[in-house]
Amino acid sequence: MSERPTIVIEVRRWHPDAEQPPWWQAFELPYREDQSLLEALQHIKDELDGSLTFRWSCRMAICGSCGCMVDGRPELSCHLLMGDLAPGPVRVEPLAHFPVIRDLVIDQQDVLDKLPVAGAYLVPGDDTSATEPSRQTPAQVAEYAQFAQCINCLLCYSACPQYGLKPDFLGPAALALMARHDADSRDAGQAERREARDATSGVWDCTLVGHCTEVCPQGVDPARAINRNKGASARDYLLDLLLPGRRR
Amino acid sequence: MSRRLRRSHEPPFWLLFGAGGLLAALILPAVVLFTGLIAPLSGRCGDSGLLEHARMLSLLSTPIARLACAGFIALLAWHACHRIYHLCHDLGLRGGAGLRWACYGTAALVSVIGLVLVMGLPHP
Amino acid sequence: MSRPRTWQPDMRGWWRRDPAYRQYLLREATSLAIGAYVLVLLAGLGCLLLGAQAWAAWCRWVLSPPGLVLQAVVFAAAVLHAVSWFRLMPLTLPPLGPPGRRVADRTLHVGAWAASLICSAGVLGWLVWGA
Amino acid sequence: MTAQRHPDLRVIDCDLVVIGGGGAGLRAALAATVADPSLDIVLVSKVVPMRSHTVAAEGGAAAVLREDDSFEQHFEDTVSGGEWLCDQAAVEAFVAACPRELAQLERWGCPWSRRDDGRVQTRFFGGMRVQRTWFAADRTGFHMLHTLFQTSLRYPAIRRHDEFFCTNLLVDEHGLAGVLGIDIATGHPVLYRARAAVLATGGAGRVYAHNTNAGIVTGEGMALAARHGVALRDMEFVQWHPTALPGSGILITEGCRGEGGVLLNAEGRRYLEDYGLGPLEPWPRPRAMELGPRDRLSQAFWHEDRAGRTITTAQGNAVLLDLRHLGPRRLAERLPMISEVARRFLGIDPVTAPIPVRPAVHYTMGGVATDLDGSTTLPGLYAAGECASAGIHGANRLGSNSLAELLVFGRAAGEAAAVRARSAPRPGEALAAEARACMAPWYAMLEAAPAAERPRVATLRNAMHAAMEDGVGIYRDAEGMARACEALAGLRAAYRDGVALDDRSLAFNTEWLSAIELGHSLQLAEVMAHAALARRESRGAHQRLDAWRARDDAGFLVHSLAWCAADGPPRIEHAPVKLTRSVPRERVYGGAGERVALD
Ligand SMILES: Cc1cc2nc3c(=O)[nH]c(=O)nc-3n(C[C@H](O)[C@H](O)[C@H](O)COP(=O)(O)OP(=O)(O)OC[C@H]3O[C@@H](n4cnc5c(N)ncnc54)[C@H](O)[C@@H]3O)c2cc1C
Ligand code: SF4
Ligand code: F3S
Ligand code: FES
Repeated sequence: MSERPTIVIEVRRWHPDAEQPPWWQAFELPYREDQSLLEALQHIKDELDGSLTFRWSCRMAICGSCGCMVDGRPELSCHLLMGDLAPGPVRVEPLAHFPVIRDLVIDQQDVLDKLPVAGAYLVPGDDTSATEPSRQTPAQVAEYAQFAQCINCLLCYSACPQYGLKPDFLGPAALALMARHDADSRDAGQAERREARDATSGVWDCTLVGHCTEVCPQGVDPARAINRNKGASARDYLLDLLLPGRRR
Repeated sequence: MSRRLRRSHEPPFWLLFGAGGLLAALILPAVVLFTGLIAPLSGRCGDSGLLEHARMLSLLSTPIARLACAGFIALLAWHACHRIYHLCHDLGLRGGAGLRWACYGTAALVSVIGLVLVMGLPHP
Repeated sequence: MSRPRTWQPDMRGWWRRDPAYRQYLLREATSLAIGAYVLVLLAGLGCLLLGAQAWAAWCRWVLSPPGLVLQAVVFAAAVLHAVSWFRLMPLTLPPLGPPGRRVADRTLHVGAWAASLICSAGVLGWLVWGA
Repeated sequence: MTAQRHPDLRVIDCDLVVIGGGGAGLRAALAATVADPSLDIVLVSKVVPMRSHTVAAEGGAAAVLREDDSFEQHFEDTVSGGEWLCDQAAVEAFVAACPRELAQLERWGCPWSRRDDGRVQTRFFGGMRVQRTWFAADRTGFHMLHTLFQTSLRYPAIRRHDEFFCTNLLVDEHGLAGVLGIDIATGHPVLYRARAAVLATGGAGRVYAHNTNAGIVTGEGMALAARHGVALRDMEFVQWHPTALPGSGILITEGCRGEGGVLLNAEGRRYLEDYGLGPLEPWPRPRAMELGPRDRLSQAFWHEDRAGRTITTAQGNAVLLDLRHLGPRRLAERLPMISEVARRFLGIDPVTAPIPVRPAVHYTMGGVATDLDGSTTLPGLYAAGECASAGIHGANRLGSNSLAELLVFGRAAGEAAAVRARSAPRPGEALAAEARACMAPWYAMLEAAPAAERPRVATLRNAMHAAMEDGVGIYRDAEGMARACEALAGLRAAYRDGVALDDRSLAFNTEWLSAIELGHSLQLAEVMAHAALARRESRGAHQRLDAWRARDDAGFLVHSLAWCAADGPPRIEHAPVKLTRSVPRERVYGGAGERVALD
């Protein structure tokens, strides 16, 4: 046990009962190369300080719970290996741009509320009472498959300065899910999603910073999803202008 | 959860920005290369070589060339002003509607002036 | 549910957080140089209209050290702009080609640079041999 | 930081509470609101729904689809896979409902993998004789859960309370009357008064050290029901998945073997041949070799390990899962996540090297005993999903039957609960007082003075893990199980004396919540150990090494039922299994299995 090398992890902490701004706390602990950062945080909680608070669940990069800023970059803590972070020190903070509930736990309600606004669901088109699956070719699946991999981990929201500057912005993941459903051959909800797409807080708050796509652990490419939709939104804007009465 | 969704009026500006950006990416380096390097090497200070007054006027003698020149200037202006507007926002400058008018007003002004100037050019 | 008490982050100095942000701001800042160059061109047009003397004055300024420095900056900005513009362009286009055989980003990229080369050559040709 | 005075109870009235936002809970809520749009439904979950454990399921969901398949065959595979401990009427209803449910999910947007002509693609799974498993690459659970979650956004009648930790069920003379718990963000108590509740809280795999389960799979839902005299059924049957990563326990899906992956021991031999699953050829062949059922494969590993034919890794012994012959294209198309997991967590590229794997606890076959409509013996309480025992898995669940079960029984429970929620009388005012009393012990945990000699949560949890791994493992004997029972009784006593908490504040106190979880987990672990000790035979996932190595249909073709006491050990009884058309016979796989099937 004691033979293992140690590393310092600095965590930014905050508690609503403490009448003070966030503070840093350093923990020194033994680690293994193939241990994830999440496991190191669990070690701190189990052995050193039970009050350290963070979310986690699947520990395999699929549930999207464990996002935090690691050395200034949004990451899934279960997806980083200590071997890659050594020799440290590692700085861990709550995801940027979100209100902090406590320590590494952020308030994600805003994004959850935005999902229905962005129409992040399929609107079944034809006969909904059918008991047979409809058909969709692999090529049709490929049209939206990339955008459908979003685990709602919110890393992209922490990467997007426009979300930080303009909290109304629907944001990368919600808009990627909008594009995911628009591109699904089974969907009939494009018209419903137009209002959100065309809004200022829809695609137009994005200035193509592109960092969302860089940090996404699932390769979703929200920057593409959003900016593709700008063209469509602009087209509809002009058509509405030229053909009054086309809309509403 | 009450979320106001206001329709954005950015599309026309974004289209102009995009057109200007594309134009700039395609030919701006070449144009700067001309005014800043090729022309100076071609002769002395404007009274001879590629930048001769009469030559310039003859280059811009056809309506197409004039329109292209005015369009180039206008689109670049829209491109630049749109970005500058957003840059101000990004840097935390809260100009509100005033900033918007200043930025896009400048672009419009530059476009109009450019157009008036090329149209007024004398024929060689 | 009642919302918990939270600590609100702020955005002061956000660009310090990541090199990617500084690259983004640099890309956006190319517009300042492009804007300045637009003004230079506009002034040139005006001088051209005013006559040979005014035009000569404009030419002198363009070829003076400050004029050349400015154009060097504009050239660098224009190249940076072109690089970032073409890199991001595929993200802004609707999917091209039939489903299942979409045009790859690489193809678009190469195509854009080829177009840029052809257009640049055309413009330069016109400027040099056009009259 | 110490707790403020006892925060005030918030009381909220609604018609139906669904506890759990995993596949089963979401499906139940959707079914209830579709059946009766006027119902006020509250969906509570200790994590945001898409963080639920269903998200981690990889391989797929079973339903008859192909022409060469039939309900009869799905039924047969399931019943023999569960070694005849399945309730056959439940299995019949289940297999008949699966295709409709998976098709419904398709209509809601689930991106199933497709054949070139646009029809849904299926793959082989262990113990299934035809390609019956629908899949969405190797992220089936993820896509199913997100489809259900996104669909739920279309129904505003489903009010969500995410990050609500349920601590108690409240009961009055009519039956279930309320769901009580903690709003995690603030630490404040909340009571939902309702006439019906659907329990969909998932399994209990985290009572073991080495498991494939997410951190939230601590099983308290089952314990909550058990406290009100609802029986827990067949809890001794715990499934070990044969292919998990050593150390972390991260799952390498059975879909790998469904696609043609093979298992090799340290000598490079496909050792399953030596365990009645051969012969090797032809390959791949359903219900044989690597496509045998999970219990058999995990047991084979145990023997290989005993015989020293496993390889040693830093994290324990392992065998090798070889996917190299599938080639890079098929791996990228069918098993992308697994390839990424192997690269990320092991630094191994499955295209060029085999993956070391070993068994880990994966699934809780037992659970709250329910009827076909999810109803339990407590009026108003329904259960579905992994926390329930509807009777379809018997002594060993077949891979891909669980995801289908979430939908089939989640829906049934939701519909039945909707009827009850409309018809039953409203709970009375007295409930709030009872709720306050029920909350008191939880808040007392925060107030208790710190005592140096008290154990930490992690210490007790580790001790529980050790007891279960040691005494109630893949193979069991009376001595080991008795040892586990005793150890667990001791741990429960220590827990009652109090655990040491560093954190005594209210806001998002996860240490406190894991202490509450631990109390429930300990109780479930004890139930598993006692139920195992009481089953004096070997069947499916319950294999003994002592005098009861054989299956005993005369004595033990019975369900075990555990009744929990607040403090002491559970009372174990046995009740008959409902057979309809399949007569118990020898359970054989591989070549021998095919001969039997032909008869
Ligand atoms: C790695 C892995 C892969 C798998 N792959 C497959 C597969 O390919 N095919 C297959 O058929 N099956 C598979 N399974 C099994 C299957 O995924 C699970 O059985 C199933 O997802 C369980 O779903 P559930 O809805 O019952 O519970 P879960 O998805 O676990 O959800 C439980 C819900 O209950 C909530 N909850 C729990 N306790 C409380 C509480 N106290 N208060 C409030 N809320 C609470 C949780 O927040 C959560 O929302 C797999 C399992 C694992 C571990
Ligand atoms: S788009 Fe990517 S980064 Fe953003 S929430 Fe989805 S998975 Fe996470
Ligand atoms: S980072 Fe933000 S600005 Fe747009 S491209 Fe991504 S959403
Ligand atoms: S714990 Fe689930 S994504 Fe990290």
